[in-house]
Amino acid sequence: MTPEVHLRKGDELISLVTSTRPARPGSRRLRSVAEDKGDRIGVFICRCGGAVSRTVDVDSVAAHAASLNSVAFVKVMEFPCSAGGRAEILEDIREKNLGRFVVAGCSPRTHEKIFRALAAKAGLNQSMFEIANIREQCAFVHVPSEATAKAKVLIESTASKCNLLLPAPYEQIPLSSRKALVVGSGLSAVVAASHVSDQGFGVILVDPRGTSNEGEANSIKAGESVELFDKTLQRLKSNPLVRMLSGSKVIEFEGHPGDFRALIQTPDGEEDIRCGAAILAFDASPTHAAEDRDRREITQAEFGSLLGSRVVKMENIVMIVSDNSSEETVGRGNYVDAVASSLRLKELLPSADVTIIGSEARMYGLHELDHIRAQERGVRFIRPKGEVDIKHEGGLRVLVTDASSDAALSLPADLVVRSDVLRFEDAKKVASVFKIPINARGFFVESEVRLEPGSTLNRGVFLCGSAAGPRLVSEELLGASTAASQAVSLLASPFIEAGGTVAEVDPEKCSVCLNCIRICPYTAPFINEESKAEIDIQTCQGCGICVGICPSKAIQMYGYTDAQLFSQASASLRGGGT
Amino acid sequence: MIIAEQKPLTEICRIVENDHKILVAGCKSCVAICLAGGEKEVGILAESLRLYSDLNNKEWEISEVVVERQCEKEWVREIGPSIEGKDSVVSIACGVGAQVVQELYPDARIVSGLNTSNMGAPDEPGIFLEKCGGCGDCVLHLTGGICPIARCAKSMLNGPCGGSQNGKCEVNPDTPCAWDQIYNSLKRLGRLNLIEKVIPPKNWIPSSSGGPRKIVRAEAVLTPEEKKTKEGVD
Amino acid sequence: MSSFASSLLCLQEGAEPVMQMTCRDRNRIALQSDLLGAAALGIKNVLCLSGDHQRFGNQKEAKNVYDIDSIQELQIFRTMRDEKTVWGGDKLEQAPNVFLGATENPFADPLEFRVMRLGKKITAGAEFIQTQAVFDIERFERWMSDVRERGLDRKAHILAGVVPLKSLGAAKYMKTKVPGMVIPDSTIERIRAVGDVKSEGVKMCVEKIEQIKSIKGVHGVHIMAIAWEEIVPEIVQKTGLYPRPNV
Amino acid sequence: MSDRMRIVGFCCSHGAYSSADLAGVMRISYSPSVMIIRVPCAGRIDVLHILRAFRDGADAVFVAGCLEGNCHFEYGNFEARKMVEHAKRLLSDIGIEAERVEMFNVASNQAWRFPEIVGEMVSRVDKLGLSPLKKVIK
Repeated sequence: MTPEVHLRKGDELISLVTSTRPARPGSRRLRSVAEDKGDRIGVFICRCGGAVSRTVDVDSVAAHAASLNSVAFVKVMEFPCSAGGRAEILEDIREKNLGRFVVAGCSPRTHEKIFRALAAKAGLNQSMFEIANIREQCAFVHVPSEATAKAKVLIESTASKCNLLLPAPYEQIPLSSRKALVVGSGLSAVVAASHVSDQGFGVILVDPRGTSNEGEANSIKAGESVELFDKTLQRLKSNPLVRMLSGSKVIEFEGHPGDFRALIQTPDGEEDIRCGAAILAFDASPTHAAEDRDRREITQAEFGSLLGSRVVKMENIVMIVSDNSSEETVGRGNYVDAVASSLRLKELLPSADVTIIGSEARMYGLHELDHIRAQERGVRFIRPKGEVDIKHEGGLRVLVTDASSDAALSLPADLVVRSDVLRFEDAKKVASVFKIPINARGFFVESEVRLEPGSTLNRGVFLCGSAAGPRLVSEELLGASTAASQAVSLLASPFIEAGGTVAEVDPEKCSVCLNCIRICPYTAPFINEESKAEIDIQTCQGCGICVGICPSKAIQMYGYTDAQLFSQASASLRGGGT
Repeated sequence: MIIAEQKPLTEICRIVENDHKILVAGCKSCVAICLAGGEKEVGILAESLRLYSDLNNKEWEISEVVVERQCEKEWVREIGPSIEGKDSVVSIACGVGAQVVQELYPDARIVSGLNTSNMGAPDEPGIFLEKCGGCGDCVLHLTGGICPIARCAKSMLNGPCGGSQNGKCEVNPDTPCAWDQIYNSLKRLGRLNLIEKVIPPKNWIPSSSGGPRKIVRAEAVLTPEEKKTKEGVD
Repeated sequence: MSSFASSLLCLQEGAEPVMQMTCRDRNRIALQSDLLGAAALGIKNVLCLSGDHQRFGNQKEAKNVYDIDSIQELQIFRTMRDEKTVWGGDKLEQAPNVFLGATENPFADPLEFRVMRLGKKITAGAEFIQTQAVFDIERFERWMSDVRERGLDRKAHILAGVVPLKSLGAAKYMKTKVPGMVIPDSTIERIRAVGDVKSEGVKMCVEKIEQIKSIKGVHGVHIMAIAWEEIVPEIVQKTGLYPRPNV
Repeated sequence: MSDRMRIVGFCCSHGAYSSADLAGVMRISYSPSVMIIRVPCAGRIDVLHILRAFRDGADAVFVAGCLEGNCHFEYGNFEARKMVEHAKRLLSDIGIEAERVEMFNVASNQAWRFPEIVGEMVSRVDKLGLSPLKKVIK
C-alpha cells in the first residue's frame, strides 16, 4: 500500500504537488488567444548539425524559399530547436515583424510542442506556424540531388499552408472540482478510492451494492482479497476526504474533465455532486448460489469466508473448477482461486484431503508457483473427461473419469466447492450514463491500452475492475492503481487545456443533418439553442472525421481546413521550380 | 424528407456536352441530408466535371452555388446573378427545386443532376427507405402505422399476396413485406379486427392519378387588393 | 395471349375454361367491362387474382395498375352478379351469371394469417379456391385442418394445386423464379437421384394426388403442368379420375 | 503540372506519418516523387481532396491510416476507406484509372511498410503512365 501520507486538504496540497510532480503532459502555462499578426512569413531552415545539410543543399533551398512571394524572411540555422536557436527566432519574429513562421527541419511529431510554446512566447497565436519535414522524410531517405529538390517543394507547400493558417482558440480552464467520483462496490473500487484519497484528493465512493456499509465480504472473490478489502474499507471510512454513498447509483453524468456534474440516486433521495474526474471500478461479483441446494455444496466465495473464520473441520474437500467460457461463468481466476483456497486450507488443516477437478490449469504467471506448492502439499489434481456428477445419498460422492488414465473415480467428499458464477454490472445502462462504448462481449472499452491505460473515450472518465474484462485479483489491484494515478494526474493539473486543432461549425451552413453527432467517437458535437450543430471544444480531440463527412461543408478544423489542405497538396504538385 | 440520388456522372457529362458555362446549384435541406445535393456534393460534382473537362478538352467553366432551399422563390432569387449568362444550370436539388429555378429564370436551361425518388427517411447512416406514397388519403390508422400504398409493391389494401416469404417481399427480397409488418403491428396493438374485414376499393382521386394537386390554406391567401398593395409596396 | 381470348378458344373447342382476371394490368373499369363481355360470351368461371408483379415478366419496365386487389375484385364482381349494380352505382338489366374463384398460397407467410385471409376472400365472394402447388404435404394438411376448423371448406370448394416436374432444371426454375412456389429440397433431391425424371415426375404427381384425395375438405385438384400440358391426360387416368362424371 | 511523376500521400499522423518518420530514421529510402500531406486522422480526408489532387496533376493519390481496429480515433480509418472507394467509382466515371487511388493501413512501428506503399504506387504509375491529364494536347 502507499506509504502513510500526511493528510492535508486537497487544495492546500495542490501547490506542493504541482511544483514537484510533472502534471499532465502539455499543460505548461500557455498564453491566451492572440489575434492574427498579419501574413509575413519567416522560414527558418535547419542544418541539424549536418544531419540535413550533409544531404540537402540548404543554401539553394534557402534561395528558393526567398523567391516565394508569400515568404518575407529566410534564415538558415544550425539548431532552431535549441535554446539559443529559439531565442534567435524570437528576436527575428519581433525584428522582422513576422506574423507566422515555417521551421524546415525534423518531424512535427517530435518538435511541434516546442515551437507552439515559442509562438506563444513571441506573442503569436500558438498555431501560427508549420513544420516542413525535410529531415526524416527528405534528407534521410533521398539522394542529395533529389533531397534538395524535394526540400524546395516541401518548404513551398508548407509555406502555402502556413499562409492560410487561422488563429486557433486556446483556453485554459481552471478545475471547478478536484474530487474524484469512484463508482463500484468491489475490491477495485475501494483500492482505487484509497489510492486517490491517500494522495490528498477528495473521493465520493458510490457503491451500488452497498457492500461498503455491511462489509459484505463474500461479495468479493475468495482468498486473501477479502482481508485486503476489509482493511482498505476501514481506512477509507476513517479518512475525512472520503464520502461514502452506499446503495446508490449514478443516473446522470455530464460536463468536462475538471468540471463534471453527477446526479446520484441515494437511498434517501437524489443528490447533485460536482467532481473533477470519475473512475468506473465495477467488479464482477459472485452470484449467491440458489438457496435450495445441498448445504454441503458451496461456492469458492463462501469457502473463502469459511476459511476466514478459521473453523474448518472437514477432512475431504473436492473443488470443481468450471472452465467453460460461456458468458456468466467466464472466471479468469477460477483455477487460481481454487489453488489459493486449497493452500489456505492445508495451512489450517494439513491432514485435509483436497482434490481439484478442472480441465485447464490456467495459472497465469507467478501463480504457477502456488500450483507447484499445492502439488507438494499433496493436493490431488484431476483433469475430467466428460461430465462430473455428484451423488447425494448418504455421504457426498463425486463421480469423475480421469482423462489421462480413463479411470472412473468415485471420491467421497464432506464438502464440494464449485467456482463462483460471476455476474457483471449491467454494462449497458452504466455505459450510456457515462457515454463510453461497450465491446461485443459486453465489457467496457478501454481507449488506448498502450498509450493511456485505464482511460476511456470520454476524457476524464477512467476505468478499472473486471467489468473492463475478466481479471485476476492481482490484475484488479494493478488496474485500480492505474486508473487512480490517471485520475490524480488530471486532478492535480493546475488547469485543463482545450482548443488547438479542434473542429468548428459554421452555423450559417449547417443543415442540422446530425451526421456529425452520429460519427464523433467522443460525442463532442451537440445541437445548440439555435438548433444548429456546435462542437464543444473541450471534448473535441481534433480527429477531423466530422469535417470529412459533413454534407454541407459546415465544419472546418483549425490547422487542417480544406483550403489549407488543397493549397498544400497543389503546391507540392506544382512547386519546386522543376 | 425527399430522398434523391445523383444521376450517374457520365450521364450528366453527356447532357451538358456542348455547353461552356455551367453552374452546379445545390440545396441545403433534404438533398443535403440524403447526401445527394448538399454543399459537399456540389463541390464533388463540380470538381468531377472540371476533371472530365480537362481530360476531354471541353473547356467547361464550372461554378458552384448552394441555396438554403431551392423550392423557395426568395432563396432562389439570391442565386440569380450566378445564373446569369450560364449555358446550363445543373440543379442537384430535388425535382421540385429544379422546376422552381426554371419558373423564376425561364431563359436559363435547367438540367436536373438528381433522380428524385421518394418521400422517405434515413434508416441507418447511408440507407434511405421509402415510407410515404403521397396518395392524399391516408390509411395508416387501419394498417398499424405502416403504409401499404408506398411499401407494398402491389399497393394492396387486403394483403399480403401469395409471394410473401419469411417476412420479405418477393419483388425485392431485401425489402420487408409491408403486410407482414402490418399483420404483426396490428397483432401487437390488439387490432387484428381491422384487417379481418374486407377493406373496400380505394378512392384514388386525391392521389396523383387524379391530376396534379393544389393545396390551399385559405387563411394565408392574399386577396387581389392585398396583392396590389403588396406588389405596389415591394 | 389474354386469358379472355384463350377462354373463348376453349369454349369453341367444347371445353369449359376458368378465365383468369388479374389486377396488375387492368383497373376496376376494364375488369368490370371484361366480366360483362365474358359472361355475355358464355364464360362461366372466373378466377380473381392480384397478379404477379411485372418484375417477374419479360417487360420489367412497364407501369403496373393495381387499382384494386383480388379481394376487392371479388367484392365488385359479386356485387355485379348478386346486386346487379356496377361498382360505380349504375344498375344492370342483366347480371353476369359467373362462378367466382380465387387463389390461396398455404405456404406463404405470415402462416397464421393465411386462413383468416381465405375467410376474407370467401366473404368477399369466392366460391372455389385454387391453391398454390402442394409439395410440402404436412404443411398443406395443417393448413387444411385450420380451414376445416373455420368451416371454410363447407363455404367454398377447395382445389389443391399439383405440378408434375418434367426435369431438374424445371424444378429449380420453379423453386427460385416462380413467385410463391415453395419446393422442399427433398423433392429436388428425389429428382436428382433418378435417371428418367419424366416418369418419376408423373409418379410423384400421382402420389401427391392420392395423398390429397385422403385429406378431408379438399374437393378436387387442379393440375398445373407448366410447359408440359400434354402429360395431363396420363396423370388423370393414373389417378382414376377419368372418365369425367356427368353431373 | 510538372512533367515528372508526383504522387500525393495523405498520411494520418498516428500511423502512416510516423511510419514514414521511422523509415527515415532507419534510412530506408523510397522514391522522392511522393508528397506526404499530414492529417490528424485518415478520416479527415474527403473525396474532394483526392479529386482536386488529380486536377493539380497528381499521377496517383493514396490515403494511409492506422491498422484497422487500432485507429487512435476508433474508426477514422474505416471512414477513409469508404471515401477512397467512393473516389475510385467517381474517377472511373471521369476516365481516370481507379488504380491511381488507394487506401492503405500501416502501423507507426512498421518502418518498412511506408516505403513499400510508395513503391506500390510508383509501380502502378509506371504501368499506367503519367496522369492522363498530362497527355491532353491543348
